[in-house]
Amino acid sequence: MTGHDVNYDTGPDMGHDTGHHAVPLRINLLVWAALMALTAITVGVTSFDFGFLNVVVALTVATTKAGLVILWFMHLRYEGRVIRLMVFTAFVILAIAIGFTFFDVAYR
Amino acid sequence: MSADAHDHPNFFQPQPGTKGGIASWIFSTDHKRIGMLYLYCIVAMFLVGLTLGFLIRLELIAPGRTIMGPQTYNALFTLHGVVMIFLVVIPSIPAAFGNIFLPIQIGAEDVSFPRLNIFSWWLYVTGAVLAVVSLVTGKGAPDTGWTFYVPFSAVTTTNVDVAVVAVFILGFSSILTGLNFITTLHRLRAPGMTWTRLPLFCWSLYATGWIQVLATPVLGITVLLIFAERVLGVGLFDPSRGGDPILYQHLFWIYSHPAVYIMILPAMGVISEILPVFARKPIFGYKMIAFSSLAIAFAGSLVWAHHMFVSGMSDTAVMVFSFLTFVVAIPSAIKVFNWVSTLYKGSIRVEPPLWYALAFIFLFSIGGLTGLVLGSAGTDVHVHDTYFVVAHFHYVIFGGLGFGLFGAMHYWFPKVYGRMYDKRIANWSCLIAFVGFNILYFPMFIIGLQGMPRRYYDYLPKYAEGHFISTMGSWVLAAGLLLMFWNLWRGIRHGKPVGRNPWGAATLEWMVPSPPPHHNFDAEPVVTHGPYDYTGVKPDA
Amino acid sequence: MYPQSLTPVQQVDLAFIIIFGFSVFVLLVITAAMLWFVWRYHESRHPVPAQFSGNVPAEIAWTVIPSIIVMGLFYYGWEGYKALRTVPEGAMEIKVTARMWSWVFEYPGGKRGSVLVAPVDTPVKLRMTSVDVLHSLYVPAFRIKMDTVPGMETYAWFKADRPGEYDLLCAEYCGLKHANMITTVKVVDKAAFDAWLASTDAPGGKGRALMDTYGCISCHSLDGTPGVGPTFKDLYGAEREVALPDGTKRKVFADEGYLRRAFTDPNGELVVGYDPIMPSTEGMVPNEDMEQMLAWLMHGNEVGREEGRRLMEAEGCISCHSTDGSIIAGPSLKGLWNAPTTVLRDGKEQQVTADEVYLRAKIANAPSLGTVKGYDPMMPPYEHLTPEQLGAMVEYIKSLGEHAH
Amino acid sequence: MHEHRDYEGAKIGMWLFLFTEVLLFGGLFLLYAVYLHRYPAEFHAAGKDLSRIFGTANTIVLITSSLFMALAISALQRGKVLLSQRLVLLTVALAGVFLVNKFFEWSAKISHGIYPDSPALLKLPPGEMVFFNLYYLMTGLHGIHVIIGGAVLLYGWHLMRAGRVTPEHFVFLENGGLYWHLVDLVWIYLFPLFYLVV
Ligand code: HEA
Ligand code: HEA
Ligand code: HEC
Ligand code: CUA
Ligand SMILES: [Cu+2]
Repeated sequence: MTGHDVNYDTGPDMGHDTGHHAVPLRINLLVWAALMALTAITVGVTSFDFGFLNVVVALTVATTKAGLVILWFMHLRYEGRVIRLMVFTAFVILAIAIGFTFFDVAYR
Repeated sequence: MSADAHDHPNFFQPQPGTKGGIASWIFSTDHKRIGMLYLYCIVAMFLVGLTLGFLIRLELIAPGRTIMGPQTYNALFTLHGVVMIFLVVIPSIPAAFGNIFLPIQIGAEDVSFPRLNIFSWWLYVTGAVLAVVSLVTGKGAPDTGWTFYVPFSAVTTTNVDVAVVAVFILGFSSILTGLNFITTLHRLRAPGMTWTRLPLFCWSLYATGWIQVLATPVLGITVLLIFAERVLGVGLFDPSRGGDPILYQHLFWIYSHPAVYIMILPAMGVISEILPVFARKPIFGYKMIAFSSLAIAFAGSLVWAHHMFVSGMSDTAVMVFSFLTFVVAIPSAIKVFNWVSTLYKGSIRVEPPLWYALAFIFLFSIGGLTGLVLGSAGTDVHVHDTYFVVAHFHYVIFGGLGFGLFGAMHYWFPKVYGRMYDKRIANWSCLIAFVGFNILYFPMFIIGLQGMPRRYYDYLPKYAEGHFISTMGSWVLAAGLLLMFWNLWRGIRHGKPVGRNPWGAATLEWMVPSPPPHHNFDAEPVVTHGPYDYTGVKPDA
Repeated sequence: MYPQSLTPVQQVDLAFIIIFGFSVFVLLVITAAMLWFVWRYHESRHPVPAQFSGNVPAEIAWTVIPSIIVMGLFYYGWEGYKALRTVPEGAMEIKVTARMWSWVFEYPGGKRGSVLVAPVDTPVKLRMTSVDVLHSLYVPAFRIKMDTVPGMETYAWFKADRPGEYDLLCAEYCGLKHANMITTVKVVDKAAFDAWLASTDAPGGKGRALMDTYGCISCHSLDGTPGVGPTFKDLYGAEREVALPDGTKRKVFADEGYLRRAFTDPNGELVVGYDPIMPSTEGMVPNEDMEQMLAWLMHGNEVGREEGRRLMEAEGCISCHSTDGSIIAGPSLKGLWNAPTTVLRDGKEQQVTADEVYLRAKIANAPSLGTVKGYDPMMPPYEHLTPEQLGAMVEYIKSLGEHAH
Repeated sequence: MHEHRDYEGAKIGMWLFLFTEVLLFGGLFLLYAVYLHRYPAEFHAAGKDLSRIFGTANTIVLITSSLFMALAISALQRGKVLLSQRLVLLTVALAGVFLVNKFFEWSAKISHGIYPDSPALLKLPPGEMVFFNLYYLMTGLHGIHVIIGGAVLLYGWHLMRAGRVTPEHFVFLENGGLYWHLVDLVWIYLFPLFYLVV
């Protein structure tokens, strides 16, 4: 981001909420079905004991679900570069905050 | 008032067809009025904070008890820290000058969310009032230091609950300002105002905005946790309940280290505006300065644990965070070098804002370079929590942000008021304050190296000399600052009227009348050149 | 670079010198350049500004060169830190407990004190913790500083290279008397240290210590509990039934003569109910030691009082409780004895009297008794104190005067 | 002063605000991560005490409410205002179901004497104490967000009825929806972390 007209892809659109095309019903329902299926998987899988892997599996499933919600329900898939970059930055910072704390707690 | 100010009512006057009065200010959604509200509140809180600092110095003039007991002293430095950090320096330049000038500098009519803007001022006032309430209610003024470290803050019976709620609200206010600026800079730049034509002040506010948005919530949850710890008995930091007090420090500094860049970046932006104007020459390395603001903002979020080298955290963490701390120093170094080079082969006109800018560079360099001593693990062990740290942060905050703020006041004064202060007195007050500042804080480095811990109301006799000199310095500094504030005050009432562009600057705010009219521009401006292109620009007064 | 040949102090000082050297140099260059430019390119001397807006090689240079330099600075700082954290093999270990607002040092063998005594030229490892809030142990002379964290053990180490006294300060803000949480590191030569460590100045001063040394305590309790032999508690002047060697029984008072005879000819008058197993002190205990022990048995209370005072200073009671009626953090000890006291416990007020039982319980575990009305619940428990030590403290409190009704 | 509507700007502002929410919860997730690392066995044991039925039910409720929200916006964009209004009401109703569920779950725990600072809690091993304290804090903070989200959507519904949110100007509803999805997002993590990490 050294500064070249980063937001030009959004264009000036004052006056109307000329967003993007409405997400088709089919896609919304598909996403919902996938979320339900993932919920079923993550609940079902707890009856097996993989030790620490359980946490990994649970978080992977959760992150997949989160991805679905962000990309489709929250329309991030349809947003311009600026917003996508911003979302990315925010999650990077969160990851740094949690990750770097482990330089301490994991080595204490 | 200047000649062309008569065409429009300026923003001090009531809008045509409306009544004036106090309500037209405190419910205004005009960014300039909101900025002025912030400016006056911040200056008032600054005076309060300074007075508290002054009292701290009086107590420390000699060992033993001089003018107050330990409990009062502990409350005093806590309050001094809280007022200065949360009520003065964090809002200071962005909320005051950023609000007034960011929209004009990009050719916009206002910020993106004017109502959120006034709401954030109201939050600020609420926070300030609560902070004052915490002093006089409950079982005494908070005595934890501005860092609110647990377990002490969880067990002390002083009025910490109210104080942390105040901090939470102030944090919210700061978030709204940052959010507003980021959106404004993305959406409301005038035609032709590309990112590479953005004044560096705006760039620094953009970087600051990101820190405000991404770091402040962590402070929010941290103080909420203190509140939960005290009120609900949730023992998340209480070792007897399985908690870990060191985690509090992580959370606190995850915000508060980036916060020091919330403080300094806008001041750096001001310096980047002032220097080219008075050197009559484009700023040296525009892109590097803009980029280094973003780099500081990002890298600043990687180093928080350098405040915790002796907290009991792991040695691995000490190594990583010490290393990264040194990395963060690089973008600051780049800025300093670029500023100095901006003066090279200029045609320098020496005016009060330039003096403040030069003082800034000198004092900030001292503060920053001593930051290296603190960032280096082995040496920090010795000087951590001593007056060396106190000296470091007064040099960067007061020498940096403070002098940057004074620079901004002197630079934009004629724009805001349409008048000019007495420049000779301004120069003298800068000099006196500068000298006093160094007498006040330099001895602190020395007693810090000798082992004088901070937050001590009483000290061993061997540190007496340093403390005494330091207290003397605070008097000189006080004289300088009182002179400065008096001079500005007098300038507002009786200063000589000036035109649009007394310094001959090239950014957009100097194209509009002084003081600016309500809607800033008659017609949306079209930008055709960079912010530091002085060809053909002449000072008009 | 020279990890083995430098002490941590030298290593840290080296880092200081290097960083300061660099800083002063950079600062001078920047300041000089700035002032020179302002003078040289003042509009009166240089009316037409040059119009360049950057110089890529220069900018790369002042990005890359400082980056390399700061890596060097990091390296020296880190070496210094490593030296501070690497404890040599076989270091002597001293346990440190920090509490508002005093330090307790516990040496190998269990001796405790509020001043840190250390042998010269010997690596000493401090194993530290805190019982209440954060504190930080700071000895500027040794360049060491480490927080003490409740519920966690931290460490620091040092090796003093010459005898002397050094300041030891609390560097982490810990409330009201943070500024007074200062004590001394006494560095003495090795022989003196060993002698000091061996000398038991257990409660009661010399006489009491001798009781330990000669093993009396293994049979006689001090607090009234029965043992192999009768307890020493309240012995002086008590009435005794004794059996003489011929089998006749007699009542005697434990006066000085009786006690002397009990030392030298223990089985001459045998306290009824006990076996004749106590060895005579004749030939085993030098005369002056016996006098000391006698004195302690007879005037133990006064000795205990002195001991109580010493202990209360060492344990830090005096940093919260005054002995002159003034109020610091807790109630003054003056006139406390037998005073009626209002205690808030589980939200209810209770009236108690500051008698022996209350005081002992209060000192050993203050929170369990609720808090005295008008004060904060900040007094830490002192569960490590022995009954004798508690007794000595109570004696001292008694000596500060009874509550005036 | 003409009223300027900047659709894109409003959305950027909303996303920025969502980031602050993410980082607010982020602080608690940080604590959770560290304590899970420190007390895996205790978290395992304590997690068993939470009702997986309640948790799963609430997950389904929230995910479905998110679907309704997404449908509501699509409907509005297509001009079906009435349908959109109904979908929003459905979303709010599910928020209510979630809260009722949560209420029963909490009261069950509280009636067992497990709540912050309770005598029963203080008898548990330290790791379990931490688990339950985090449980109350995180689900509590999330619950507050559910309430706020529900209120915002209800207001959005009101604006639609009043004709101030229309198929042309729907950014308020869209932003309210974004907020609601965030509430869902947080729960998507809370659910496995508290109910399934066993
Ligand atoms: C405006 C606020 C501000 C700023 C900008 C900084 C900037 C820096 N700070 Fe400071 N700091 C504080 C405010 C600030 N700090 C406060 C308030 C505290 C105390 C908090 C408390 O405990 O109460 C503190 C404490 C503090 C500590 C913890 C000390 C301790 O408690 O033990 C450390 C440790 O690393 C540190 C380091 C640094 C560094 C490396 C920088 C760097 O960013 C500095 C970079 C600048 C330069 C390096 C100078 C300019 C460059 C040159 C002149 C060129 C040459 C230089 C090179 C080639 C490197 N600071
Ligand atoms: C912007 C930030 C800022 C500023 C400007 C200052 C300004 C001053 N500070 Fe600072 N200080 C902090 C931020 C700041 N401070 C912080 C964050 C801490 C840490 C707190 C903590 O440990 O928690 C601290 C701690 C701190 C300490 C350490 C206390 C301790 O550890 O025990 C000391 C000691 O000397 C001190 C002194 C001063 C002095 C003398 C001034 C001087 O600049 C003041 C000079 C005085 C004047 C210029 C007065 C002029 C005016 C009047 C005399 C009256 C006029 C009044 C009216 C008209 C209403 N401060
Ligand atoms: C951190 C401060 C602190 C320290 C150290 C401390 N005390 Fe206290 N003490 C208090 C406070 C505060 C109270 C009153 C509140 C309470 O009852 O807990 C108190 C109460 C007492 C009382 C009861 C007084 C009364 O009025 O009933 C006695 C006796 C006492 N302390 C003795 C001691 C002794 C002996 C020591 C050292 C071994 C000691 N204290 C160490 C703070 C302290
Ligand atoms: Cu103990 Cu400060
Ligand atoms: Cu920092």
